[in-house]
Amino acid sequence: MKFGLSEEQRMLVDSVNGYLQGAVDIDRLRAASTNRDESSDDVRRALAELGVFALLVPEAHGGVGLGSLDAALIAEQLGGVCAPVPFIGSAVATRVLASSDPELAGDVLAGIADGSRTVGLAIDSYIGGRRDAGIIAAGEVLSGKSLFVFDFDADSYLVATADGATYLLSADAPGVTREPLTTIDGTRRFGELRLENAEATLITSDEAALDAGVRLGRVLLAADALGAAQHMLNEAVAYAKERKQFNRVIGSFQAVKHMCAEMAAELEPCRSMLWYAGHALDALPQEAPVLACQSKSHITEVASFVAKTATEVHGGMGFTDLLGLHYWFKRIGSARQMLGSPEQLRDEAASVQGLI
Amino acid sequence: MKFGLSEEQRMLVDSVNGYLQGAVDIDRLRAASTNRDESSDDVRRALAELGVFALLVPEAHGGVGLGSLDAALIAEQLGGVCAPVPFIGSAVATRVLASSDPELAGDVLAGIADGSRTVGLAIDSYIGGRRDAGIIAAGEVLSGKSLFVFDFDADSYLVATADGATYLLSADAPGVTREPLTTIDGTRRFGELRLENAEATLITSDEAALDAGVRLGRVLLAADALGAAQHMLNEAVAYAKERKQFNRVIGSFQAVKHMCAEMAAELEPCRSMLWYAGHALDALPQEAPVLACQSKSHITEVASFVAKTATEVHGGMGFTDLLGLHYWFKRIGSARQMLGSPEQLRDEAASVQGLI
Amino acid sequence: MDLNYSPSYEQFRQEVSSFLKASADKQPKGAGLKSQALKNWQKTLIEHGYAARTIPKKYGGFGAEPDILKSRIIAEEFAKAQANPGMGGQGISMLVPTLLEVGTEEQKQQFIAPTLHGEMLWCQGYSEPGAGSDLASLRTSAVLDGDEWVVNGQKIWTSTAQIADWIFCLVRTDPKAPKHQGISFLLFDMKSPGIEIRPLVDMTGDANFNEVFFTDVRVPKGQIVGAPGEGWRVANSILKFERGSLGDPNATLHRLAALFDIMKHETIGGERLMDKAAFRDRAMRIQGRVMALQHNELRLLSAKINGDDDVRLAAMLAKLQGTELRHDLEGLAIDVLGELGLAYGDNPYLNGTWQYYYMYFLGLIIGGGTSQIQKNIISERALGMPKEPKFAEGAAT
Amino acid sequence: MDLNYSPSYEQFRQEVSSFLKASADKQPKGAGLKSQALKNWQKTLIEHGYAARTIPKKYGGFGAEPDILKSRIIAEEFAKAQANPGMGGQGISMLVPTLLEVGTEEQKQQFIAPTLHGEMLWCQGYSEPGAGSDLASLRTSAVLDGDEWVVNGQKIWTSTAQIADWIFCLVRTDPKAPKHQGISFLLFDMKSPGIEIRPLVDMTGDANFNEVFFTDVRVPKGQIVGAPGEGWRVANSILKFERGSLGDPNATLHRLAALFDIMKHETIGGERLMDKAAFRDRAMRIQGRVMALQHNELRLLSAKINGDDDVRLAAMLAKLQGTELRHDLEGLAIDVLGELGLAYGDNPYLNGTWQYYYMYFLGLIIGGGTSQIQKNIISERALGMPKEPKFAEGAAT
Repeated sequence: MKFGLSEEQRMLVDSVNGYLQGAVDIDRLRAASTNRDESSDDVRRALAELGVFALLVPEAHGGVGLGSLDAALIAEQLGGVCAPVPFIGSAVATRVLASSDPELAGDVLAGIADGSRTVGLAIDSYIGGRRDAGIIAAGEVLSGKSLFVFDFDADSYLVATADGATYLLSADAPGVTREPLTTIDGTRRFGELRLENAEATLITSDEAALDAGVRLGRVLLAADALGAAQHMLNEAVAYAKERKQFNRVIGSFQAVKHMCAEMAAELEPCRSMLWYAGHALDALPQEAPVLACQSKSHITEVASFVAKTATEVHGGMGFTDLLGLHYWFKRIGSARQMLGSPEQLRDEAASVQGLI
Repeated sequence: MKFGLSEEQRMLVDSVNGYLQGAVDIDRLRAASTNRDESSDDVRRALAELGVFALLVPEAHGGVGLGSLDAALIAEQLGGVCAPVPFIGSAVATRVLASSDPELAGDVLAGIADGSRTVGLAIDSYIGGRRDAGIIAAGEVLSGKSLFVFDFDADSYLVATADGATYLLSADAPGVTREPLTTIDGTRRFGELRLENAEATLITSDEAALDAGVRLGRVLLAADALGAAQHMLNEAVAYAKERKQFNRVIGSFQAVKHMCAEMAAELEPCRSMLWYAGHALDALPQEAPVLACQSKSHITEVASFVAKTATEVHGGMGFTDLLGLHYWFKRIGSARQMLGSPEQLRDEAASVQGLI
Repeated sequence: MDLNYSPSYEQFRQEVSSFLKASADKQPKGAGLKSQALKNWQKTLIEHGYAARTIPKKYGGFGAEPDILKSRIIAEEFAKAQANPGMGGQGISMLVPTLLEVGTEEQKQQFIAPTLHGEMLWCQGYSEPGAGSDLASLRTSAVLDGDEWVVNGQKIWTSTAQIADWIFCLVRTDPKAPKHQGISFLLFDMKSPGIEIRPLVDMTGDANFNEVFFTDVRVPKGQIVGAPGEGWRVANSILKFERGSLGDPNATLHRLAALFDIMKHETIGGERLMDKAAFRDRAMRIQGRVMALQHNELRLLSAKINGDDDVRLAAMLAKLQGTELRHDLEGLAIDVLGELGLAYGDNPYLNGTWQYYYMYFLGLIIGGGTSQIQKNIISERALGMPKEPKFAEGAAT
Repeated sequence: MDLNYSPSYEQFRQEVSSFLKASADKQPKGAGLKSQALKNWQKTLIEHGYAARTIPKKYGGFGAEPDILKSRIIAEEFAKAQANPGMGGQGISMLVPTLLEVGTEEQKQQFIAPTLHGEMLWCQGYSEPGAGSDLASLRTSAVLDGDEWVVNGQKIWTSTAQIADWIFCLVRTDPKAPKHQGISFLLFDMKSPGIEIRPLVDMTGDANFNEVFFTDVRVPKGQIVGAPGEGWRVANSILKFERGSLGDPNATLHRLAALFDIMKHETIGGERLMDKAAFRDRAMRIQGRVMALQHNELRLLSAKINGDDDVRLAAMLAKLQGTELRHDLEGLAIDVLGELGLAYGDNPYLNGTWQYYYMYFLGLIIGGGTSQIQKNIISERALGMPKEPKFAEGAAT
């Protein structure tokens, strides 16, 4: 019995983290956020070399065939530095594609694995189902509109209609219009997809395949938020040990100490929860649906609390752009809303447990 | 323009409070809670002499015809000492009776006013509508069961059926069986009423009359909880200034100071809210329904927070029976659930505003 | 209890309302603080007594007796008509009342009228990078050299520094005195040589504040309010004018209405957001808190008018509760909107004000006395709890 | 990640399960701590290694090597079968481990076996009315008089004092030493002359604790664990055994199931409580917190077995988070039940456990180190934040 990370998982985390800490700094976040054309292709390439994008892709398609927990550990590291690179969209697509016809999926999976392709997500039920949006399929021809599509700067999209049928759509297919959308979180790309009789490839009509992908996406967003929140907590503790007011470091004031203790006490169990959820996706099919909902809703709630509290510990400095703490604040804010806000997920958690 | 208490209201509060502080001590609460037959008739009589029960009764029926805010101020004082005397049930009955046929109501109102009669509440929609309870009326003959009827040690009951028709039932009418129910709050009386073809008097079939009574009951419960919470806060602050640990009074620790500051900052606006709600019941008919819901839900939520926090400030002493702080904790706990718990009231608040 | 205004006040309300209707075309819309249009409008407002109402005529005001209800009616009618309320800023809201209280006759003559009329825009130089919650530890120095103070140091959180004509500024004039006693309150021209202004971008992406650097800035000796070393007392006579407005429940009420509006009209999966009970419950919880603070505000107003109610605690909690509530309200709007709630900047779907104010009010929770400082104040001044004992320099570093 | 137990452990689980099935009739139900039936059962459990498992045979235990998984399997199977787990109490859970660590050979011989077999019941004498969070300021004194300590003072929060045979007790033996250094750890007979016990009724209405008064209680000199003045160190070697169990997430999980059960079966106005979205949302929120703590506990267990994970923080938070969560869970049950949730004592409608535990867990939030003390510990020991500087005697009174 062992509930924790393996030696290989620790090494994976260390290598990715070691690279990211050096490569993704505040200047990069500032550039990516203020100018959406600013590219972090160098980071993407380096991550590809570290095998990050190949992680989930089956070996038969050029990947390394690791599991959901491994991917979650990577997402946590990416969240920890607010890495402005697409990861979650392709990971979700990998999960859905891997269960479909290899003929259809092979090229895309190989491209994801070697880092040359990125897939964005346009899932009617979770992203883009608001307002007058919605995608209608006639055979393999798609029309309609999808809002707040994420990992938007992609070369193809996983498009799911309301009935759970899932298509792969090339970004440059005729009939596709793309409009970027500015959001609070400049380290992720969102946009609007307008389709007018655009040809796509049906990947699967099995809603269960899509659901498995969405579950993975939720756990990865939870991981991303956990990584970002842990960073904010670390920064708050470090700042409180340094900053002096009233002739004392502020970290010696009980109010500040307790704010930090509350953050730590809330956040640390989230780490175990994430491990369990990641493990459950692959090994505990009965528990996976509720864990995906609960881990994302609980961890993003805690992360939101940490985002606010860590900013407060920083005082006015937390509010400025000088330290850049707000990139993490906003990263947590977007993870919270994507693929279901906490209330929606709790409702779904009750539903998948048969409580309603 | 004046938003605050009048000189007369301050004097009323002072006289009632002056009496209660001397008359209702921990020993009385202990006695009333451990032995339900223990009577506080002396307190009731003294309060009657102070005009407390005559307050809301119209002058035509021997009362003084004051308003809802005046009654709320009294309820606040009663809550402040956890007075084990019935007040709210009769007040609600007064409000409902006063709008009905004087022939029917005159005797009861006069009895309430001089303190010789007490009316308990058995309202299907709010109290006692759980499980298999429910009262059915055939003409003026009632059958069925009502649970957690409050101000139970009464000589008559205001019984309302699910359709809002309201009856006055004598406690000793044939067909009435009464069974006291133990609850967490020994300073109030609850019980089960079982009716088998018991004759009662129809007071009104107008649901609006009942609603006005329920609104008053809610505001009075909010006042009761506010008084109890203010007492707990005062006790916590006093204890924190006295109790020493680590060579300091605990009230000099920032954590304790902030707990007290948070209680005070939450509770003080509740006082204004109560005043406004009390005023609205009589003067602002458009706003009264939402204010009754919101004041009770908000004030009892804040009071619950104060109940927990003030107990924590007292440390182990707060948990024992030695100081008796728990009587206030439990008083707040019962006010919270009566005539609609916070969630139910918020739902109703949305409904009466036409939001759903 | 009497929530009605007497007939004479209702009459006054009519006058204000008529004035606003009649002058609707003359009001500048979105004009800069330095525009002639705004100055003209301000002049009109002062002439009618709708701005600088209680400032004596000899200093350029309207010269009316203080009347809190009339002031409130003016504010209410301007808000209702969405009318331009005239010149604002820290010069009018903070410096003018201070000069009236502790300035010399000469200073009143020199500064108040041009400030009221928008000829002289002010910024405030209080906070420093090392002096935030602990404002009294400020280090910007002013040394007397002949007839001039020579100022060196740095200020932060200075709003409108780029366009301000003058600054009112706390400086340390006696480094040897106990820290609250060595501070003085100087006024000086922002065009003085040696001043550098750097915009301070904040988490909203805007530069709502600046850093201001002073290098050998020379200030005539007489441009000091109060005596040397009295700056702390002078500044505190100002602070009481500042904090009340942070987290104003009436503004919050408008935002609550906007939130309800969204919840009634936006849908998800065809269902109105208001029909989702978990969202509705949160919205009603927020409404309860808004109401309580609104009633608390009414009580404060009444106490000002009638002077018969002890509202020390009620006044002290307004900033703490009001800013936290507003932050929570904006956060709820984001939650109910889901991905749509992420919109910001030029996003066509929503104008992003929810995210903006969600952050801006976090800034206000921190600024103007953090929530931690507010709780210290409430526990010590309203509840009479002991101060934390002082520590020797470097006791916990 | 491997949440499965290896075949040899599954085999062990089988053995425990079979034993429990076979002995179902022999288990005492609700027997008092002093009953012969419980003593007999305890003896059987020790013989099978299901109690006192790792205590050496020479001290009356089973003498097995420590194996955390086997211990957990035993606990799980006993819980599943709702079997009587044998003797408990502070003697077995706290004193025995302490004696094993720091007792003399003679003390081990004298006390451990009778304690394990229920011949010697213990209570704990730590807290005093003036020494709660600040335990080290305790004042109960012990003065050496010839070959005996003479004990005077008062203890509080002493559970099972009425039935205990012996007490392990912290006393001050050197009033001049710094406060942590003048304390000693004594063992003595509760039948000694000069001991008075008063039950301490708490907010639940039960007397879960007692006050114990000592007047010239004479204790043989040798009944001290560790040297005089080492009592604080000895006590702290015990405290680490105590706190882990407060707010156990597995017990909370059972309560959550009971809450769900109520919400699925109780109705209001004909609608199931679970179908009320605002209640359901709160229930799901609680479930998320329960899960996170349950997984945290799994991580702690794994770290004990595998020793490859830094779980200091994860261990420190368990009491703080676990007790707050349980209090909140019980409070939610009361809310969903409405008036029915007020039931207590002999009320026929519900057995009142929700109200009971709502209060009892508030007691646990306070007891065993208040939440404020827990947060101090987490911030200082896990996050490395500075301690509050010490104050001189009487600095803030």
